[in-house]
Amino acid sequence: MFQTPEFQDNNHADELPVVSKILCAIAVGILSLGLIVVLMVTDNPPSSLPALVQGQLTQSGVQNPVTAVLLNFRSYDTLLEIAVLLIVAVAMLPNSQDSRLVSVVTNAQVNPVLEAVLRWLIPMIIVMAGYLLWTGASLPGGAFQSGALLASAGVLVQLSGRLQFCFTSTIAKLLLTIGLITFMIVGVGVATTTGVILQYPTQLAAPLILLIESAATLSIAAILLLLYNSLATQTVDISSASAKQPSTSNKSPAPNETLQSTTGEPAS
Amino acid sequence: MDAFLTVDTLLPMLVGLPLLAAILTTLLKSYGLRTSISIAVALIQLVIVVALLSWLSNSGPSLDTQHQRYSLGGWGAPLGIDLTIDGFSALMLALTATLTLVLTIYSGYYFSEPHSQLDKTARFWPLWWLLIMGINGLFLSGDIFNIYVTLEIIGLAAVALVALDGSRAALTAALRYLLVGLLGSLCYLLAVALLYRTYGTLDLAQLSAIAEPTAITWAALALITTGLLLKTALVPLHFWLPLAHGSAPAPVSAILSALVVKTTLYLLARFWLDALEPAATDYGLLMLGMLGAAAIFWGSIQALRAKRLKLMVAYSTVAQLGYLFLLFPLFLSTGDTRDAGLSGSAVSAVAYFIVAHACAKAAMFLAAGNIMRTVGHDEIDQLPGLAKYMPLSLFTFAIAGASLIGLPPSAGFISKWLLLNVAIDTGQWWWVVIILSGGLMAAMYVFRVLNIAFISVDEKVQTEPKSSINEQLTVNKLPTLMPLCAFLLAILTIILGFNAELILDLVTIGGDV
Amino acid sequence: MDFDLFIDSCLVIGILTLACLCLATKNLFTAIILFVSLGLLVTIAWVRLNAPDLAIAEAAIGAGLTGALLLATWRQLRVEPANNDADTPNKSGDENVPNP
Amino acid sequence: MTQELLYNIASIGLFGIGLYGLIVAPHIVRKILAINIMSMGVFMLLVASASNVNGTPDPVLHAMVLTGIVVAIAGTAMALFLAGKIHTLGQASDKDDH
Repeated sequence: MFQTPEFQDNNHADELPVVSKILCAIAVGILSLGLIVVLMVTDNPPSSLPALVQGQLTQSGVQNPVTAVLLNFRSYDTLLEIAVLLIVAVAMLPNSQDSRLVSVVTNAQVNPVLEAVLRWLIPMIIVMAGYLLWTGASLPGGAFQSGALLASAGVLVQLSGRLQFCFTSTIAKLLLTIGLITFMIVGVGVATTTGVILQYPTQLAAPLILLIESAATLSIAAILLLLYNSLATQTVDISSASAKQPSTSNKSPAPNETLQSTTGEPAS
Repeated sequence: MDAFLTVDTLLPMLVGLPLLAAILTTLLKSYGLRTSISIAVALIQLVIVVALLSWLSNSGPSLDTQHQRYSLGGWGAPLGIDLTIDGFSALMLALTATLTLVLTIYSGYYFSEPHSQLDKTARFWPLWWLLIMGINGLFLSGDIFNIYVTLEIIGLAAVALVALDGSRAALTAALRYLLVGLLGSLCYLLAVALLYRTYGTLDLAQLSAIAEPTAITWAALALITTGLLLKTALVPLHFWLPLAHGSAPAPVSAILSALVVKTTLYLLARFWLDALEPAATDYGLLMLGMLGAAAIFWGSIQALRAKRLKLMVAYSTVAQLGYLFLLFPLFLSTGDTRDAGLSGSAVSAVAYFIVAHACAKAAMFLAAGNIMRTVGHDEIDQLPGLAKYMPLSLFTFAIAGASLIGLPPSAGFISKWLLLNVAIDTGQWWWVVIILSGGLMAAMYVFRVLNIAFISVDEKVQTEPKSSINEQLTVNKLPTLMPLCAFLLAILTIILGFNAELILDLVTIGGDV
Repeated sequence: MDFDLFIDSCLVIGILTLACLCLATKNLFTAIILFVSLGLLVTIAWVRLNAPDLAIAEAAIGAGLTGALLLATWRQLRVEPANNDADTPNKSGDENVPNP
Repeated sequence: MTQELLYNIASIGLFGIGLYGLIVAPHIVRKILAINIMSMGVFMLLVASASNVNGTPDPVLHAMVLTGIVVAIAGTAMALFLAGKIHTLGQASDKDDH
């Protein structure tokens, strides 16, 4: 089921035999049918939580109930969720030592039409992202949507080939973690007045939530852009490295492999 | 400030502190600074946990529910998220803090070697602390959706740590681990959806109060079990574990085997024996026990056949996980605690087993890592006479092995003794047979390694006076603290063997509320 | 059968069909394009289900960025591993990978 | 036949299709697509349950799905990254691992 990852699309050798496919389909079908039947026979009693959220909405500092849940009632979940993004960002951080966040590619071959379109599109997306962030308090929108929009603007810029992003500088790392840093500082800071971590004072809730959201937007946008960046530039990375060295395995040697090559085979 | 600095505040600190360490180690560029911050944070974490434990044991079993909870944001259970603690989770937190400290010190040396790339350490420390944060968060969480998020944190951080090695084998193992982990969490999330749809709450305690044995609870429990069994790697869903644990860096293998697989086991126990207990049928409990028995045999056989040392230790984890699943059928017949949360003789025995196995297995993986670091490989057949050159690491391996087998006076002996007691008390003699034969098989695979490393030294040295191991040892001398860290964990299994009451008393706290 | 339910049924049938097609097509590129379209249909489903917050998020993250990530990977998988002697671009060679 | 039931069936359908694809499809990117389809199914169940409440939908469920979407893209990115890395390492390092 989860054997060696396969990269060939039309390789029939590694496909499951038809019999197992049919068996698998039957098993999955029975499972799904069972779940559907269970869902059909049990009714969906209205939960008391939505009413509770509505009741406390005035205390939360925002009018959009989803934002209230995300950044006030269940803000701990959101904090951990940004940490999930940070994990992937750290795992995919490129190896390069480039100290600049944005560098201009001078000899880029940019399609003039594309560039003209982007010149209009990018500012619009950025304004749109700011709007989503601002209205997230009362209308649909918020940090995640806004961050994703900003990231897609970054992806477009990168696609045009004029600018390159690199996330290894200290400034970039600050950008990746600013959401978590702000969240933590606010979360612990409010505890000095209210006594409970992450409990905002009611009068200050609105500006504090906006502060956290703005920082989170920056982090989310940076991390999502980093994810795209790492995936898109991986090929260039490896192929330029292997141009110098014929064996790619030397590029990132495990300690044991290096040892083996320097000290030779042990007693056999 | 008085209201701020209560004992309850220690609970969110256990999540916040590792997160702080993760942020700092991401931002800082200096290797030394990252390591010293990590060791400092690990120390503080241990102090916090000790403070928590002393508070819990002073309060005694009569601790009321209010004091075991911390409402983040001050909203309280159904609307907000609560952190909760009871004896079992406190024990798990203490185990996490102890292992974190030892493994952090070990990692400081493990990654400081000149041939390990600098960028690897830049990734290791943030990922390490995010993983610890996830583990602490999971043990503290009292909210089923929050548990999903912590599961994802643990899963993704563990995958990233396995992939750290960068070799194709490690990346392949990591990818498979990731796919399995994502499938497992999706099953869990589907169950959360079903439960919330029916009961309208996400809080574990409220759920356990209102859960009924209906079809939807059954379906949810089945989905949770499938998802978490995938992540716990119980036979027959263990296929991803040996390679993932076997190709990770040594401290990562240690924490994966010692703690990460236990987190999902802890959740299974929470759901089966506590939150969704009405839906847990005797038949289901028995089936989990039988899968556990199968795991003991299959894991041991594979460990016997393994060619690489780390792979052998990883298969031994598969086998030892089997013992933990004996909790379920044994709990079934103790009967006395069916509605008292996670406590009772079977739970105590299994909690003690988790601690004993975690220490022994971490010690074993560290010893194997030392051997691999020094000799350059870990093919078991090519380690003859190694004991002469790495006595401390082999001694560590032997003590940890003795604990896995269950020889007195190790913690492994006490844990098996406790399990046997429960099995005999409840009249389930067939589990006795399985526990004893599992110990026998563990003896076989542990002695196979020791035999090669210790006994055959004379013959080999006589025929080949110039041992190549000797040459390598002069090239790759280990920092003294690395084998010492492993040894410390092995000694811990013996110390725990003499102080079993400490742990057993702890588990009973807060169980019956 | 009222009009709302009719629209929902069409949407659901479309979503399920796209999901099947996405996993059944021979060509990987087509599969990715189908997946992005599936994301857009699901966005419409969120609107139908009164979840505008999710619709925005799904359009931006689920369909948009995931699509970009998938396409970036697809482009990369078409490039040969640096030292592969196979000359056909589609044979990215996994023949002698040991099955663990 | 209500709207909720319709979307419930669709969500379980998506989950099943994804699960089948995950098990059967050989190509790694297809497995990743299949996992994403499964998660879409789970999200749809959550949103469908949310819409049942007359008047305003349940914001807690919407927040959960939003969290889920972000976690899903994190997992997807990680899987694609690992797959790409394995691919680029290519056959060269096959000899090294046992």
